Amino acid sequence: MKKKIFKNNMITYALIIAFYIVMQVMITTGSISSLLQGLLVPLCMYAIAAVSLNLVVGFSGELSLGHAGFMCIGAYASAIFSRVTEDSLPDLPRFLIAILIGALVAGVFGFLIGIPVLRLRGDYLAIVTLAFGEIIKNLFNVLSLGKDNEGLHVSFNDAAVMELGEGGEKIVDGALGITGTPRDSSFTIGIILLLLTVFIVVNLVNSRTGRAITAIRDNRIAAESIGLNVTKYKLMAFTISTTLAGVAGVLYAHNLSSLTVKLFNYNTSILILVFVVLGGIGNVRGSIIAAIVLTALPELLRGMANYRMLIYALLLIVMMLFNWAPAAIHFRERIKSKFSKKQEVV
Amino acid sequence: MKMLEVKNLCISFGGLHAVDRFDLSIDKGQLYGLIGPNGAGKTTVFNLLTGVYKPDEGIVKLEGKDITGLKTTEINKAGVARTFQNIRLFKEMTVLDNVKAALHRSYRYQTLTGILRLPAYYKQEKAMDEKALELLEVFDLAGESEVLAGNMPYGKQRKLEIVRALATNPKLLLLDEPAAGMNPQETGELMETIRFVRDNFEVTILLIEHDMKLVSGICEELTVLNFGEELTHGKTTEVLNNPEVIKAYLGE
Amino acid sequence: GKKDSGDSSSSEGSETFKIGGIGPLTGPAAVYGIAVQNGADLAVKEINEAGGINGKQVEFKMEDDTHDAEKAVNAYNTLKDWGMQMLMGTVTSDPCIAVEAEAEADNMFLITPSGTAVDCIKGGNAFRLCFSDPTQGIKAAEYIGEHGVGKKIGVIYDSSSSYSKGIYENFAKEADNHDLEVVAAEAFTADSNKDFTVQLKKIKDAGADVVFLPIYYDETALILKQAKDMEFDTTFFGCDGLDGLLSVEGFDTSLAEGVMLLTPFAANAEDELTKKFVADFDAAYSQTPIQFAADGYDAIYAIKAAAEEGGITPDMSASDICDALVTSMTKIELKGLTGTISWADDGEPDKEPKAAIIEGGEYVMK
Amino acid sequence: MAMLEVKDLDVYYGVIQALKGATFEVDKGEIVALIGANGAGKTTILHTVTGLIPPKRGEIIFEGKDITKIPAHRIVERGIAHVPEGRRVFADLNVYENLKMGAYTRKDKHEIAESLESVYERFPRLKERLTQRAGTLSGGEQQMLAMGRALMSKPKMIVMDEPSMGLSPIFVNEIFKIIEDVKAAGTTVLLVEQNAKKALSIADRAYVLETGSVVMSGKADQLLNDDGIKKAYLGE
Amino acid sequence: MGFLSYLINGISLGSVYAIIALGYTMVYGIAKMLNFAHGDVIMIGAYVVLTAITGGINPLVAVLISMVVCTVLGMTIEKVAYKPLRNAASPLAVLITAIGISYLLQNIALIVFGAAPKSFPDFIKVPALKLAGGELVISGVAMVTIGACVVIVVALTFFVNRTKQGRAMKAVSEDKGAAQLMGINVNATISLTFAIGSALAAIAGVLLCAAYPSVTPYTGAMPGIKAFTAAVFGGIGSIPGAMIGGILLGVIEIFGKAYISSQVADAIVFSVLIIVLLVKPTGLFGKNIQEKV
Ligand SMILES: Nc1ncnc2c1ncn2[C@@H]1O[C@H](COP(=O)(O)OP(=O)(O)OP(=O)(O)O)[C@@H](O)[C@H]1O
Ligand SMILES: Nc1ncnc2c1ncn2[C@@H]1O[C@H](COP(=O)(O)OP(=O)(O)OP(=O)(O)O)[C@@H](O)[C@H]1O
Ligand SMILES: [Mg+2]
Ligand SMILES: [Mg+2]
Repeated sequence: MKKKIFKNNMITYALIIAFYIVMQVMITTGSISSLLQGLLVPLCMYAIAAVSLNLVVGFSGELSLGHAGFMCIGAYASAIFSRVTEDSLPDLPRFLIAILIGALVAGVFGFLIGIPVLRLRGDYLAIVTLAFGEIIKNLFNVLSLGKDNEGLHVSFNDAAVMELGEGGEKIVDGALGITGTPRDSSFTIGIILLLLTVFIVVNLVNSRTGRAITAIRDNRIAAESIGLNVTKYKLMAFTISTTLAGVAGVLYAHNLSSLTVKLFNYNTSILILVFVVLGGIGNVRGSIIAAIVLTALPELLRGMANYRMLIYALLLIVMMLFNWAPAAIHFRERIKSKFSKKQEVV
Repeated sequence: MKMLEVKNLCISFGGLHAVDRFDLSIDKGQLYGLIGPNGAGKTTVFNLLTGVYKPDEGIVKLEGKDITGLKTTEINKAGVARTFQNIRLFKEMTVLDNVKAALHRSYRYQTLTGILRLPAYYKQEKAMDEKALELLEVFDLAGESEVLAGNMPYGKQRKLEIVRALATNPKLLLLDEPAAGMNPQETGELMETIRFVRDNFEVTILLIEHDMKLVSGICEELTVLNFGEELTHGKTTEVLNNPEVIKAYLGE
Repeated sequence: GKKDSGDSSSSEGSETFKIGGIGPLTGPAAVYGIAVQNGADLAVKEINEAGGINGKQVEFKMEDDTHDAEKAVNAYNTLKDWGMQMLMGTVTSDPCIAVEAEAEADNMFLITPSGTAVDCIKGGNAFRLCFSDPTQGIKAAEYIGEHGVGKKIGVIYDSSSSYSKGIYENFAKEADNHDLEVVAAEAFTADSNKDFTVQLKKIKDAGADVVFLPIYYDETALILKQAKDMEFDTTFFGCDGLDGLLSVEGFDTSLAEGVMLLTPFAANAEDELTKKFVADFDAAYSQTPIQFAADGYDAIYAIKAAAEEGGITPDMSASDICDALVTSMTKIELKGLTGTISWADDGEPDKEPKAAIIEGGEYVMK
Repeated sequence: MAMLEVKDLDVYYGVIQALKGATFEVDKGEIVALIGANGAGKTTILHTVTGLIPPKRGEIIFEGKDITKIPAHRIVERGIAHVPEGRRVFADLNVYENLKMGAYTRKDKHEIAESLESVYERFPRLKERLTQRAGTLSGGEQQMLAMGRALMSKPKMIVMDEPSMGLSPIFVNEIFKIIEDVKAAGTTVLLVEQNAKKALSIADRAYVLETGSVVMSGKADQLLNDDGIKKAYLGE
Repeated sequence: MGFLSYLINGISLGSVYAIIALGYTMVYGIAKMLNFAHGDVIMIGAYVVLTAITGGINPLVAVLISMVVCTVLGMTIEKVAYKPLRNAASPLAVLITAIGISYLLQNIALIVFGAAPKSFPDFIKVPALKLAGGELVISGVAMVTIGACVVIVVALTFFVNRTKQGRAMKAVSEDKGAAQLMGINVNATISLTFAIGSALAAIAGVLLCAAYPSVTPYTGAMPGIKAFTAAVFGGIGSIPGAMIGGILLGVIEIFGKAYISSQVADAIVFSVLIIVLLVKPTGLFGKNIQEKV
């Protein structure tokens, strides 16, 4: 079993690295389409988001519908930092610090919110996380932040009220969000962050802590009876997950020159959940593959014009049925066993 | 000093006095039985002892230390482990991992050590594997260490629960109907194993069981519960011949 | 036919201009993107029938961005792969800001038909067809002040929309200069854009004599209905987002009686250009065009005018085309559906807003 | 002709085969016991008979009619009740509601009331706890409820899966008496038990199951004295 | 007077949420699934009514047609997309499929009805009630909505608690296998639940669009989420809970806007929800069932 897990993880790393190498070769030889090239960073970001959510949904067994809220926090925190220090720090160190800040702030929020919220179960937890994501969205939506010679100014009302003095510049402008964030995200950094995320999640899961987390998921009362601290480990999983969600947010914020809260609504939280479930709950590699497939799919369907999202929806349903319906699973197993039997004969 | 001392334990649900003024006292190393008709409150006593329910009244002392009202987790840390009447395994985990989860507190390393795979991780994990297999071996489950716990037959699941409880290195082990769902032959084997555990793991055992062969075969002393109250207690043979016990519980 | 449009190895020796468009074709903002697409399609068809630009045919392809910045960049890249030489888009502001940054880096010519945020045309490659948020806010305040529409202003705006919030903020700033007092400014968000009774009541209680609505027409329709139900009789004043109000299917136009709006386009204007456009549009899509359709139409004609001024040819690279168009844009004057427009160096259009008042179920130009 | 004839059942869970050509029959008015080790397939047989699992192959004939393809809820209407393994009472409903649920297929209010009374008579504990949520009953109480609930459908035949599990000795005897009562009242019983000795002592006939197939059958008292059986299942 | 009129507006907005929430709760109660497509069935219901009315059909008949269409739609969705996943290894699988259905319905509507908003005619012709000399106005639609909500709650409560079908639903929601052993046709019962839920969705769609007369392919999405929130607020699975939850949500939304800030109204609503759930983890009417160990 151990060996199998190890092998499995190595395959995941190898696939990511192979993907990276293939893409890099295509980029250097110029044989990559603009679309694909533009998709590379978002793919990494969604994969990170999915893997991190899998820690909560798959391994900790809690349904969170507010993952996008934490990405939002990471994105805003890091983007504000980058905008403020744009002129005073060199690019790379600034971005590295931005990643840390995004992760940290999202993690701190995850921790604070997790304390009360993780007492709830199942669908109640889901709705509270969803609510939390919506609150974040609403608050950032009306947040204005500017800097002038006197320092930073914050307002949750109208930017009109915020009178900026000499050398004033708006950094966050309500619904318009943050524009002109330095575009520091790159495919290479994205891949490194994805590898790091996978590394953290799979190593965590296959450790003492991870065992405690999964045990609590499987049977909370039994877990308590063998002395596991339920709150501590749930909170730990949640906090690590939100921290990594923050990292995904940082990648997003530094990939486009427009950052608004619109992306970070419950639809995105749900979309990430779709990646996790479609890829197989608790299956890290599946999460990544599902994130890639479902992010790329609407782009590949562009040729279908008006029917694009319709077909996307249909494909999603069909994939779900194929992956999850017991009847489909039996069917697949039968085919598989027939196939392997034939091989034996040969 | 007594291993376990319970005084005047009470709990009621709504109007029902599920456990009423219950006393119990068990010496170190004893194999003690708790019997009584269905719904008498035996499982509830276990739940009170392990902090699943908080008693309305009463005191629970473990080796003289008051553990009344502590959380389940803390009570386990203090040295009480249990099995459940309706099996509660970590079904999606392997047999080995079920046991390793219970070794959690005995073999420590930091979360970060685990993520970074520092040498301490490998050392402790290896030690855990060895310890877990050793425990599984006692119950003849080592061969199935890689099976998902939920996929095992009923009888083996019961045994695995005992192993898991044992892995927390308890002073007091509470077994709730360990033989339920086992056939007579399996029950016979189980009796041997329970005795072996008591002798070799320096653990005191309190068990609930309806199988009189098992009870009379291994329990040294018994307490009989009836309608939440103690009916009688004493040496096994005496209790089992008590006419009141026969009337209320054994029949014939 | 042999109109092979999927081929990406286009520019060299190519016989057609490739204009890309980006906007929301699905999702809650789809109505705006589809309108722009329809308007632009119509313009392209006319141009091609009339012999094209500089004698070359035009291909136009619109990609969906679902009103999302990231998807908009994907759409932009898809269009680049297709061989786009000029971009008409994006339709909405936030995606436009993201796409503009890409386009600027590529030196791709960009004209947004309806992206109103200031930052939409940050780069030297970018132009705007519609009014910017500040312009609309300022012009609205000016108009209300100068024409004595009212003194005490109540505002209902969408705080989750940069368009709405942008206009409102600039309006509020400018109001002082015209002796107007904003007595109540009430927000709503895209997530709760059904019930406006509270906003209306607060404004009513504040004693406003004009309600300024820097929002779109679908919410306005609800506001008018609810105002009527609570018997709040006042002047409603809106911007270009209100165009389309009268053509909402099934809308009781009597509710809109007396509503004023500052818009460069009104579907029932009497000039020949508008009449023809509305008739053609109706024939093609069996709908009355909203202002977005006019924006899309004009944007294509702006490209045509600039292209002819700059004398570009389809075999030029996108970057060369951009250089040429950027110079020629400031030289042209477009007589479009949305007014007579010329462009400044910064990409902003110079045109006069028209004020209209709804009377008897019709826009009446003032 | 037998009341229930089961012929050549093959049942799979996914790719795992749980029954391999299981064949047996139950005559009207009999108690027939199925015994076998953990995982032999006893529960699977009962599930297949009452329609919860479709067999891959084989036939189930009840009162001369083929019920193999009939869905579970229709089989209840034909007169087979099932006391499932692990009780499966409706935890959120109270005791009374659970019992009423058992009479779901019946119409006559008066007769239902009669059945209720006779269940109360057999299980006085249930009568005391009519408004308690079934989920909070003790294990033994739940077993009584499951049994009472099955009787509420007034079945022609009742199949029971380990009804004595978790019951106190006095109550185990009680349960076996009740089973004999049920038989005496004219209901046929198919009984699965780990407590083979008790089961054989009240059964007319029995089948021994090993890894999904019947390996032995006969009169209950004969099996009770069979050396092989004694060693393997009676713990002697 | 302000307070009262806000309260009435809140209740009437809340009644719409409540009716949607009832559908959610019904389906949740049985299938234990969050039917994220529920809001979109509402949207379809609204379009059907609109099409029928503009086609000259009597509004009442139009509502009936819409209920039939939605019922069939709901049952079909259940059969095709949810039933195959009923025994899936994770309950989340069917949740995700519901999301797929939601996308599907939205995009079908987009293609069939177009993206442009359509206005609803004033077809509920109940005159407004004017109190306190016209200071306090209760619109006809609001009265109809509140009335409908009360009637539906009473009828559903009766149905679930007093009828055989209702009891069958409870049994199925707890243990499908055991329910079958009682002679309950599980498939039919689940189908019936979806039928009822979808018929309620049609009514909700009509009332939603009567109160807020505009429909687009995305009309159902946000009310769907709000109603889901309301259902949880009241204790998901509970019928009176859904009603109270819906109404409270409406009132809080309106009061939040009126007395705190219209800019952060959404945040206020959701904060109240979180606080309530922290105090009462299973919602206002949810049963806090302790697991028996
Ligand atoms: N959470 C609860 N709420 C209400 N009543 C309860 C609860 N837990 C237990 N009871 C009641 O308390 C009594 C004792 O239950 P308990 O489970 O302790 O019995 P037991 O002695 O273990 O019986 P058995 O041998 O049948 O398992 C029973 O009547 C049961 O119905
Ligand atoms: N849902 C399931 N999925 C896969 N395998 C199963 C399932 N249920 C039972 N099995 C397997 O089928 C076989 C027969 O199981 P069954 O439950 O019928 O045995 P049993 O004789 O009732 O045993 P017990 O005495 O433990 O109740 C066993 O090997 C079991 O592991
Ligand atoms: Mg018990
Ligand atoms: Mg069994």
